[in-house]
Amino acid sequence: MADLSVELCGIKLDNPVIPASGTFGFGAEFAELYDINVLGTFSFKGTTRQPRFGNPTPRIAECPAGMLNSVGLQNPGVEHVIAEELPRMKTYFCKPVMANVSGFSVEDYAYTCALLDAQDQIGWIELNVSCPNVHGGGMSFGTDPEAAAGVVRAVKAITKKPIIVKLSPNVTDIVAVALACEKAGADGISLINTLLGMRIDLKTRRPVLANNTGGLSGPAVFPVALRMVWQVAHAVDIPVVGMGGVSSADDMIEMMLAGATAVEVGAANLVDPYACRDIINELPETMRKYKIEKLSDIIKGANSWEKTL
Amino acid sequence: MADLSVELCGIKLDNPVIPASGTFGFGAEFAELYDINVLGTFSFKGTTRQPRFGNPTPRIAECPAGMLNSVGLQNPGVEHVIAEELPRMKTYFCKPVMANVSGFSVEDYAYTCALLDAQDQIGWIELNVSCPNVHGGGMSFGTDPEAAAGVVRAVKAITKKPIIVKLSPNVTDIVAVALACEKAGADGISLINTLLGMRIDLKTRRPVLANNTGGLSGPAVFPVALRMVWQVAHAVDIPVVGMGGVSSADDMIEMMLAGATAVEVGAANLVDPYACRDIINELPETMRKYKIEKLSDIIKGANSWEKTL
Amino acid sequence: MRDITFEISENVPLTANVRRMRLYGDTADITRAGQFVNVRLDGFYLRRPISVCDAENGVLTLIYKCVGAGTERMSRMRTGERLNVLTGLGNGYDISLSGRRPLLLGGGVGVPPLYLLAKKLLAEGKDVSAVIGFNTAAEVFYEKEFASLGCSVTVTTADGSYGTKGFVTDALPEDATYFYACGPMPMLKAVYAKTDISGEFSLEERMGCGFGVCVGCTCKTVTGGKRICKDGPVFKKEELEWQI
Amino acid sequence: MRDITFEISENVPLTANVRRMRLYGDTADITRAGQFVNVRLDGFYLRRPISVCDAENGVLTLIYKCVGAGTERMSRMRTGERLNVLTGLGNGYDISLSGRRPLLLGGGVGVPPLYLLAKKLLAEGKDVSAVIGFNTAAEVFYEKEFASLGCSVTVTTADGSYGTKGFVTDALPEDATYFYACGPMPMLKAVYAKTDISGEFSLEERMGCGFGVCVGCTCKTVTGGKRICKDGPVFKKEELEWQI
Repeated sequence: MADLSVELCGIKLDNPVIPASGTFGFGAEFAELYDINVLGTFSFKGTTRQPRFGNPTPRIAECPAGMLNSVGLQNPGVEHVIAEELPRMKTYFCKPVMANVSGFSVEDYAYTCALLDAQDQIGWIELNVSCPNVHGGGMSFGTDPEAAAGVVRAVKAITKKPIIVKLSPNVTDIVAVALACEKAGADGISLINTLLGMRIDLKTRRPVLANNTGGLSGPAVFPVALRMVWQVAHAVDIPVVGMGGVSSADDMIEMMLAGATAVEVGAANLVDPYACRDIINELPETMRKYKIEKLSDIIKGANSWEKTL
Repeated sequence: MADLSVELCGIKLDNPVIPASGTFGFGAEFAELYDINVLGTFSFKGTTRQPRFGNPTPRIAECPAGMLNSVGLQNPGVEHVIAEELPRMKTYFCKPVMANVSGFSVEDYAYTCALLDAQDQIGWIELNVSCPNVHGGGMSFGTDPEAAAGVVRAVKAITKKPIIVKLSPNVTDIVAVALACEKAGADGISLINTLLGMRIDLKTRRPVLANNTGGLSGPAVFPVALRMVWQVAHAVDIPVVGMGGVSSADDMIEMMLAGATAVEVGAANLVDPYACRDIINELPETMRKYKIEKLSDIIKGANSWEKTL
Repeated sequence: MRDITFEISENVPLTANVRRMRLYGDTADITRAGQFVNVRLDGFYLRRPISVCDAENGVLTLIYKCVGAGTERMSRMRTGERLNVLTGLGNGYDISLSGRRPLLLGGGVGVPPLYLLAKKLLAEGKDVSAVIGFNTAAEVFYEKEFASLGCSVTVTTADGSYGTKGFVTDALPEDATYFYACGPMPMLKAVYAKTDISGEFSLEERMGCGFGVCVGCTCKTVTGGKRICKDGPVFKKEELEWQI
Repeated sequence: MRDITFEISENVPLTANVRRMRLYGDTADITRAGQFVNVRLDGFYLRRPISVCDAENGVLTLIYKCVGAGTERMSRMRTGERLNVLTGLGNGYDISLSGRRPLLLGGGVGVPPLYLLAKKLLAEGKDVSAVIGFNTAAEVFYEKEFASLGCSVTVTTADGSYGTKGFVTDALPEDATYFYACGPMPMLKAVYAKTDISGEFSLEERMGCGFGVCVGCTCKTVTGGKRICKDGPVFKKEELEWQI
């Protein structure tokens, strides 16, 4: 009998499949389709101190093997999430959930995290220092090791739950950012957020997105994500949550071989609402195929070639 | 009658279609298939001071809507290129060609460029400061504005031909690198080189590439390339050559609307040897479709949305 | 919402670039006019949302315009091929508010969802009028189909080449009790401005998922941001605060 | 090289995961045994190189092993479907050097290209022996086909479940004048080590283009780096300097 369980920052997951923030809402729409308690957990919609309408529309663009989004952290704000969403979530999800938090200042992050840290339902806080679609915030924290570390230090000082920092791939040296976060006390690293991209409408001669640029996700980014997971997992001593274009049980295993302790599934949920359920169902047979008995055995299991030049 | 011509650094191109370095060899294999004088020009195989065998194999991996390569600048060396390849090229290509140059030190670049600058067949020198597949060179110059500028200054000091600097997308701030190159005297910027990526073989549990990582190209990278072309073209006053996943006449026009004066086509040549010829043949009808009379009119022709939030 | 694979039974042109596709499959999830399906197409990552023109007895009718590579691909599909869709998406029109003389206002490919709506309103014994607008005579479709349902149909063309010259707002009947509108934004805003009765608008936007989780298609309403795919696509006139 | 679209006339299993595909189309560019075609498959970016098993009178025969998603996709294609290939790729074997008693050495899916080679050598009146090796009885294919051409065929299986127990190098005939080998690298290296006659090896590598421009499939030879897809896939024993 295949063992799919993994441990993420001291909390056991029945399996490593985690729907990614921004592609799963607060879970209600998916709970209408299947029992989402089959998931390892899920990372809920990125939450900020104040409610946000987000960016103007259009916010979505088609790409080869992927999509762009420029939602811009639309969310009801942390008070509403605690007052409305979390109690409702109790009715359909009984596992520890991952809270995804964004902000525009260190104080924002600290304020929002402090409130969420007090919620029993929440198992981990995923600190999003990498949203590419908001100005004067989000990604700017994630592209500078010191700025990222500053957010982590402030949040760690006032929280007890494991803090997982979600990194931006739009950097020259992602390892430097990851190491700075680890040094600042981060309990885990998740990556990658979206790659900054753009499309232009040939008829209107305008960017497809009203925000001009947006974040690229989907299978197109998988090789870049895998490379960064590999680099970071071989540099830090804290667990790494891999994400970026994962769409199948094979992709999950490839991410874990690269160094991921758990794997988030993002865009795939949008084009196939059953994607995560199906991946979980496929994992045992896929494990048999690759002679894996215990999924946790393969974390960082890929051996590099010696550089022979 | 549609006008496809553009001017790149003072040299007129019949059309903006340029096969990218590393996907077209020195043109001979394609000249057997069609008259490559229909091209605007082409950028020949990246050339270094010394001959190079390149990286160990496997060097190629399949990806969603793209591929990874870790060829590692295999080339016969600049002396051989001048003694053998350029004279042979005269027999099948009669337009100014673009010489792509790489190196491992400022001296390497200067030495190789000086020799090529003396060749009448060569119209432009494309300075590759962004190869992701060689160690202690290539990309390291392209990820630091000052290092890139240093190469450009050294090369400009001893050459007369237009110098186009090919930039790496694996950076936090590509505009800073582009501006540094412009300030150092670059006559043009070409981008993007490949995105650093990786794949792992689930059966062998090793990276597919013997170099472990490689460069991602193909349609998957198009939105990232387009975004960077847009950012750089709106920041510098020298011409920008756009590339990254371009596979159709529509893609060409999208790149030009973003700010490209000419467009390089890379991976598409590998899966369809007639790709560039077909794009050139499709351009007039595509221009009609989008009401374009003169292709050069649409360079940087896309209007951004005002940021309303 | 359900994930269902239909079989194409018809895919024919109605005008130069508007086509009708009929499909066999389970249509049970389509409970209201104005709902849509989200279509999966080979070679494209995102699904394409298409409004439901008709759905009954296991036959789904979609009318779509070839505007890009996706719908272009769809137009080349043949009878017998399979099409995977997420079906039963969106809220749809509320026929309980129609009053005795509901007015259907459609522009271009905004016309199709009004066809199923007309059927449902007529089944309730309502006195239904439809005003459907197009750019020019060559683009007109479904006038006969609406008429044969038993609606009174007025066609407008912007260039006057067929029916009343002008826009649907130039042919509004006097005595309508409630309107249901679907079409391009300029038309909807004109309807918003020129009607003193209440009614409902079906809105469009580029969508990621089509079922409410990516919040890609948010629009402003008097009660804050709403998801066009899940809270809409139909919104009551009173919910919208458009600057005219 | 030419870009040609073939029509599939057969796609049948020979063993559990080895299949034979036959296609109608112009085979004129395949002038030598040991050449290959590069196959375009829906949903995959890179083409898949497949060695030519036979090519004559407009019928192309490919024998391929389902090793990944691409060949998996290929295995599901049906008679009548079209397949776009770049044909006539690679140098192929040089039959002029065979001498009177050429020896064909094939391992697994390295066996197919030797079939066309056998035909060409027999047509030259040569006395052809083939030793073809497999892991186990269930994986053996084409023994009968080689025999009916008129070769003397020896089959080896690693587990001894069929034919001679061991590898092709355990069944080398005494009096061969020249060898032509195709198979996995360990087999080729064993042949390299255990033969004192001259011969040719067909090499494999992951390829980008298949026609020599991406230099993705370079191998070391005594005269420097060579492109397996364009300068090969066939190399003379003397060109290779393998450490044994």
